[in-house]
Amino acid sequence: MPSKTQIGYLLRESFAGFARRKLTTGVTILIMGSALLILALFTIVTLNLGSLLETARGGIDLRVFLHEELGAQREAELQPRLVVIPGVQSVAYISKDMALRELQAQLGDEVDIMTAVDTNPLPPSYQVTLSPDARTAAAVERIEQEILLWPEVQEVVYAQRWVEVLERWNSVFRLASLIVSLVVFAAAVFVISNTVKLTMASQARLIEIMKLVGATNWFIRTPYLCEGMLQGLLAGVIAMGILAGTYSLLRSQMDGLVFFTPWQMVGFVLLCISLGLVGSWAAIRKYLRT
Amino acid sequence: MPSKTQIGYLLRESFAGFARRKLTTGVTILIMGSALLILALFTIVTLNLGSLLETARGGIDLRVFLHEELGAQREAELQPRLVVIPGVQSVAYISKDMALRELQAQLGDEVDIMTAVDTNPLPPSYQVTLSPDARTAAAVERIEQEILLWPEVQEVVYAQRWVEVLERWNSVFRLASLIVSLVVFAAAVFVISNTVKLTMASQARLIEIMKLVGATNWFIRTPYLCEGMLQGLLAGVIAMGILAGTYSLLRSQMDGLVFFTPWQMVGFVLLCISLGLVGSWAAIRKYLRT
Amino acid sequence: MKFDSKINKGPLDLRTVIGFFHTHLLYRDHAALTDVSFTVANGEFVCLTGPSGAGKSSILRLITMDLLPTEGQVIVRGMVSTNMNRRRIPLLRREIGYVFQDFRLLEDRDVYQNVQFAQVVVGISSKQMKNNVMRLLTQVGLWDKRHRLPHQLSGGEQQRVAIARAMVNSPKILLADEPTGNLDPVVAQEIIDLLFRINTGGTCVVFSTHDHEIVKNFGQRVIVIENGRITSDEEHKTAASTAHRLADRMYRPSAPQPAAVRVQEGSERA
Amino acid sequence: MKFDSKINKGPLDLRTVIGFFHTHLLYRDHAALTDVSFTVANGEFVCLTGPSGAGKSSILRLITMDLLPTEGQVIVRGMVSTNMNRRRIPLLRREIGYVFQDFRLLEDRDVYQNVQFAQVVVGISSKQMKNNVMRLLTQVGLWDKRHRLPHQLSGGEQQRVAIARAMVNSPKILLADEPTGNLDPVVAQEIIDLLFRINTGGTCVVFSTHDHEIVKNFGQRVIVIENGRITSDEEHKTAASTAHRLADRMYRPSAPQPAAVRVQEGSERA
Ligand SMILES: Nc1ncnc2c1ncn2[C@@H]1O[C@H](COP(=O)(O)OP(=O)(O)OP(=O)(O)O)[C@@H](O)[C@H]1O
Ligand SMILES: Nc1ncnc2c1ncn2[C@@H]1O[C@H](COP(=O)(O)OP(=O)(O)OP(=O)(O)O)[C@@H](O)[C@H]1O
Ligand SMILES: [Mg+2]
Ligand SMILES: [Mg+2]
Repeated sequence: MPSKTQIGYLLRESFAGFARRKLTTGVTILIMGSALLILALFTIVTLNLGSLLETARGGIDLRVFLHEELGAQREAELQPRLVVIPGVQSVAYISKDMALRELQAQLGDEVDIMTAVDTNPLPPSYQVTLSPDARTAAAVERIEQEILLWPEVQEVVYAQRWVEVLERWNSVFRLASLIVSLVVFAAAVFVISNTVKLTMASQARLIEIMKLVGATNWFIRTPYLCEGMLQGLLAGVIAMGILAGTYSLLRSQMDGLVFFTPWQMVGFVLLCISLGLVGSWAAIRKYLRT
Repeated sequence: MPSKTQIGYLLRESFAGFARRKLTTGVTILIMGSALLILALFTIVTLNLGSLLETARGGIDLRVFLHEELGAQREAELQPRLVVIPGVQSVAYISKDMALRELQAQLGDEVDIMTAVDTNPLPPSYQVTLSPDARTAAAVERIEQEILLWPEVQEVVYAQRWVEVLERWNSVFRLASLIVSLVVFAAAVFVISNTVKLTMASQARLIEIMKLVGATNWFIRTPYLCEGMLQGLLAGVIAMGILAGTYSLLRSQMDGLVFFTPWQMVGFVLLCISLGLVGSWAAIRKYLRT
Repeated sequence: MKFDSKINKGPLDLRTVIGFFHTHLLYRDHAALTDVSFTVANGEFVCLTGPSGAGKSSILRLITMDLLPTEGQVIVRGMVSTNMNRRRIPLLRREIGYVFQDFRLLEDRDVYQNVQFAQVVVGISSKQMKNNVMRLLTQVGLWDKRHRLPHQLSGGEQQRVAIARAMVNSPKILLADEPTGNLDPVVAQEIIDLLFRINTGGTCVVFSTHDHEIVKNFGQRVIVIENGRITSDEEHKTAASTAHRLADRMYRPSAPQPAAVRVQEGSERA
Repeated sequence: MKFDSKINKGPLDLRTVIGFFHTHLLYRDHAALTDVSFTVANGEFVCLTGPSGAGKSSILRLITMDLLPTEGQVIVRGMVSTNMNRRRIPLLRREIGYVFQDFRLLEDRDVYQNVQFAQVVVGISSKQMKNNVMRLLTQVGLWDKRHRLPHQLSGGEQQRVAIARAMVNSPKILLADEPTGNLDPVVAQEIIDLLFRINTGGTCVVFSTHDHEIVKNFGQRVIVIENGRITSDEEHKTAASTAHRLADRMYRPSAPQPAAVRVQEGSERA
C-alpha cells in the first residue's frame, strides 16, 4: 500500500524525465506520433480499400451476348435458366434497339448513328447481376464457363482483369499494412525505450541508491513505466488528433470515406499507451536484474 | 598533432559505444536505415514519376473535329494554319472513312458496323501533336481556345482532365517527397543523436574527468562524432543496399525504371554520414558548453 | 556451497541483531573475508577497524545483504542469508541506516531531498518527514545549506548529509563506514557524539574506521580486522559507559535551532 | 569586476608557480574565499589545512582554473586568471596532477586504464606509458590489482589509484586533496612519503587536509584556512628539511617489483 507521500513522489518522478529532457521527450513523442500516424493511416486506407472493393464488386456484371437468329421465344427462355445459376442475383434483357441506343449515348451528340445505320449490327444480350458472395474473380469465372457452353450464347463479357487487379492490390496492401505496422510498432517501442533509457542512464545512481535504502522494485520501476506510458498516450493522442482533423476536412469532399469509430479511437490510444509501457519495460529490465 | 597512442585511443573509443550497446546501436542503424530507405524510395518515385509524366505528355494530342460540309479543299487549307500555331509540332488528317475504321476497331469483331451503316455519321478531323514544351494543361487550353474560334471547327477534344490530374499528382508528390524528406532527416538525426546521447550520458563522468586531466575539446569530441558518422554510414549502406537489390530484381519486369547513378549513390551515403555527424554533434554540444 | 544451510547450530541469543557464522567472502578469486564470526547484540556499539583493504566495508555490505557470503552464514534481524526471500531485502534495509564510505548522494537533488528521500521510500507521512529532516540537518549543522546540491558542498559537508540520511529513519541498526574520514577533528567529534547518542536511544551502531587510534579512546567494543580475518575482538565496557556519559555531556545543544534558522533564511532571501 | 585586470602590481618572482592575489570566490551568494593571498615558489611543499568547509578544495579548484575567482587574480605557471585564453586551460592542466577528494575514477575502466588515461590525453608514447603506469602502481601497492574496476576496490585502494593517476605525468604541480582521508596510518605515511619524494624531484606539492595535527609534525609550510580566510601561514624550514631526509630514508624500496609481480599474476591465472 503506497502512502500519500509515496504517491506524490511517484507522480512527480513520472514527470521529472519530461521536465529535464524537454527536447528529447518532445521529439520522441513527435516521432512516435508520426509512426503511429503512419500506422493509423495504413489501417484507414486498408479499411477504405476494403469498402471500395465491396462497392466495386457491385459493378461486376456479366454481359451475355446472344446469337442473332434465336428469335424472341428462345431468347426469353434463357432468362429463367440464367436466374437459377448459383450466384446470379438478377437478369435484365437488352434488345438490339437498346444496344444501339447505348452506342449512341457513348458516341455523343455530334454523331447520329441511329439514322445512319441501315440494319442494326448489335446483338441482343442479357445483363447478369451477381449476388455479393459471388463477386470474386473465381466465382465469375465459374459462371462464365457454365454459360458459354450454351449454344444460344455467342460471347460473355465482364471486367475480369479489373477485379483481379483490385483483388491483388487489396491483398498486397493488406500485407504491406501488416509489415508497416510491425516495423512501426518496433520503431515506436524502440524510440520510447531509448528515451526512457536516457532518463535511467542519468539516474543509474539514483536507482542503485534507492535499492540500498530499501525501495522495492515496484517503487523504483513505477515512475519509468509511467513516463513511457505518458509518452505513448501523448503520441497516440497527437496521431489520432491529426488524423481526425484531416478526416473532418476531407469528409465533405470525398464521399463514403470510412473512419474509425469512437471505440476504435479509444482502442488505438490504449494501444499506444501499451506500446509506451512495453518500451519503458524494455528499458528498465536491465536495471532491475539483480 | 595527435600521437599514435592517441589515435589508437580515439579509434577504440569510437567503437566502444557500439560494443557496449550492441542492441541499441543495431536498432538505431536499422531505424535510421529504414528512414533513409523511405527517403531514397521517395526520391526514386519522384524521379520515375517525372519521367513517366514526360512520356505521358507525349499522348496529349488534340483532336480537332471539323464540320461535315466543308469539302476537301477547305479541309486541306486548315493544315498549314494549324501547323503554324505556336506549340504545334505536327498535324495529321483523319477522314470520315478512317474514323469509321477506328470505331470498328473499338467495337470488336462481333459487330460489323462498316456494312451496317448507310451513310457514315462520323465527322472528319485533324490529329494535332504538340511540341514537348507545350504539353502542359495551360498551353493545351490556350491552343484549344484559339482553334475553337475558327468557323470550320465543330469541336476540339483532348485528354485535358488526365493531364491535369497527372500534373497535380506530380506536384503533390514532389511536395510530399520534400516533407517526408525533412521529417526523415529530422528523425534520423534525432535517433542517432539520442543513441550518442546514451553513450555520453553513461560517460558524463568520463568527459568531466577528461577535462580536468587536460584533454582538449577536440580530443573529447572525436570519438562521439566518429560513432555518429559510423552509424550514419552503416544505415546509408543498408538502405542503399536494399534499394539496389530490389531494383535489380524489378528491372527485368518493369521497363524504363530510373535508378540512381553510382555517383548519386555515393552522394546519398555521404549524406547519411553527415546526418550522423549532425546527430552526434547535437548530442555533444551540451557537454562541451563550458 | 559446502556448508549446511543451518550452520548456526546453537540457540540464537534473542538479543542478537547481527550474527556472522564462519563467513567467507570471495570476490571472484579474491578472498575478502575468511572465516569471520561475531555477533552484535541489540543496542551495542561496535567499532570495526583495520588497515585499508582489510574487509571492513565488505562486512557492512554483508549486513545489508547487498552481498551474500560465499560460505557460512549471516543473520541480520532474523533474516538468514542462506535461506531467505529476496523480496524481503528491501524491508530489512529500511531498518538499517548506512553511511556509505563514498557518500552516495543523489547528485541531482538538494540536501533536503537527499535526506527526505530515504523516508519517502519507506512511506512516512509528509509532516513527520519534514520534522525529521529538519532535526537531523540541524544536528549535522547543514540546515541552512539544505537547498544546495551535493556538488555545491565541501567533502565534509557531503559526508554529513550522508550521515543525516542514514539516521533519518531512526534505524534499528546504523552502519557507519568511515563517517569521519573527511571531517576535521571538531566536527568529527560531534558526529561521533551523535552516533553515541543514537546508540543510547537503543540503536545498534557499527562504526568502521581505518584509524585504530581514534577508536581506542572510545572504550567501546573494538573488532580489528586484518587481511580479511578478525584478529582481535575486545570489549572495554567500563570505559565505554564513561565515554557514553562524557559524550552526552559534551554534546552541544547549541546547534542552531530550526526556528531561528528559518528566520535567517527569510532574511537571506530578502 | 571591481579590480583592475593587472592587480599584481609588484614584479612577479620568477620562482613563483602559484600566486593568489586578493582572491575572492563567491558561489552564487555564498562567499567561499575572502581576500586570499599567498604565493607558492617552485619546488615548495605546502600544507593547506582547516576545518570542513573552510575552502581548501576551492583553492585547489582555482589553481586548476576549474573555477575562476570572482574578484582578484590567480596566476599559475604564468597563466593569469583575469586575462587568458580558455583554449590554453587543457595545456595548464597537463602540468598539474590532481588527487581529487572524491577520487573521480573512471568507473568503467580498470585500475591500469585509469592511470594510463591521464597519459593518453597528453599523448605520451605507448612504451613510456607502460613503464610509468607500472612504476606508480607498484609504488602505491596496487600493481597486482591493476585489472580491477574501481568498484572492486576498497575505499583506500581507490584513493591510491587516484594518487597514482595524479602523479603519472610527472606534473610540475601536484594538488592532493585529502589524499589520506581513507587510508590507515601505515599506508597514509607511505603516501605522504611518496609526496615528499616527488617534491624532492622538484615538483611543487600542495597537500590539503582537514587534520591540523598530522601536518604540524611535517615541519613544512602550513597555510591554515578558516571560513574562507587565511588565518596563518607559517614556514618551518629547518624542521622541513629534517622531515624530508627522514622521509627519504624511511621510504621502503621493498615494494613488490613489477617483474616479481608479473610471475605472481601468471600463477594466479593458472
Ligand atoms: N567488488 C569487488 N571485487 C573484487 N575485489 C573486491 C571488491 N570489493 C572489494 N574488493 C577487495 O576486497 C578487499 C576488502 O575490501 P573492503 O572494501 O572491504 O576493504 P576496507 O576494509 O573497507 O578498506 P578501506 O579502508 O580501504 O575502505 C580489498 O582488498 C578489495 O580490493
Ligand atoms: N559549487 C558550490 N556552490 C555553492 N557553495 C559551494 C560550492 N562548492 C563549495 N561550496 C561551499 O564553499 C565552502 C568551501 O568549500 P570547500 O569545498 O572549498 O571546503 P573544504 O575546505 O574543501 O572542506 P572539506 O574539508 O569538508 O572538504 C563550503 O561551505 C561549501 O559549502
Ligand atoms: Mg572501505
Ligand atoms: Mg574539500
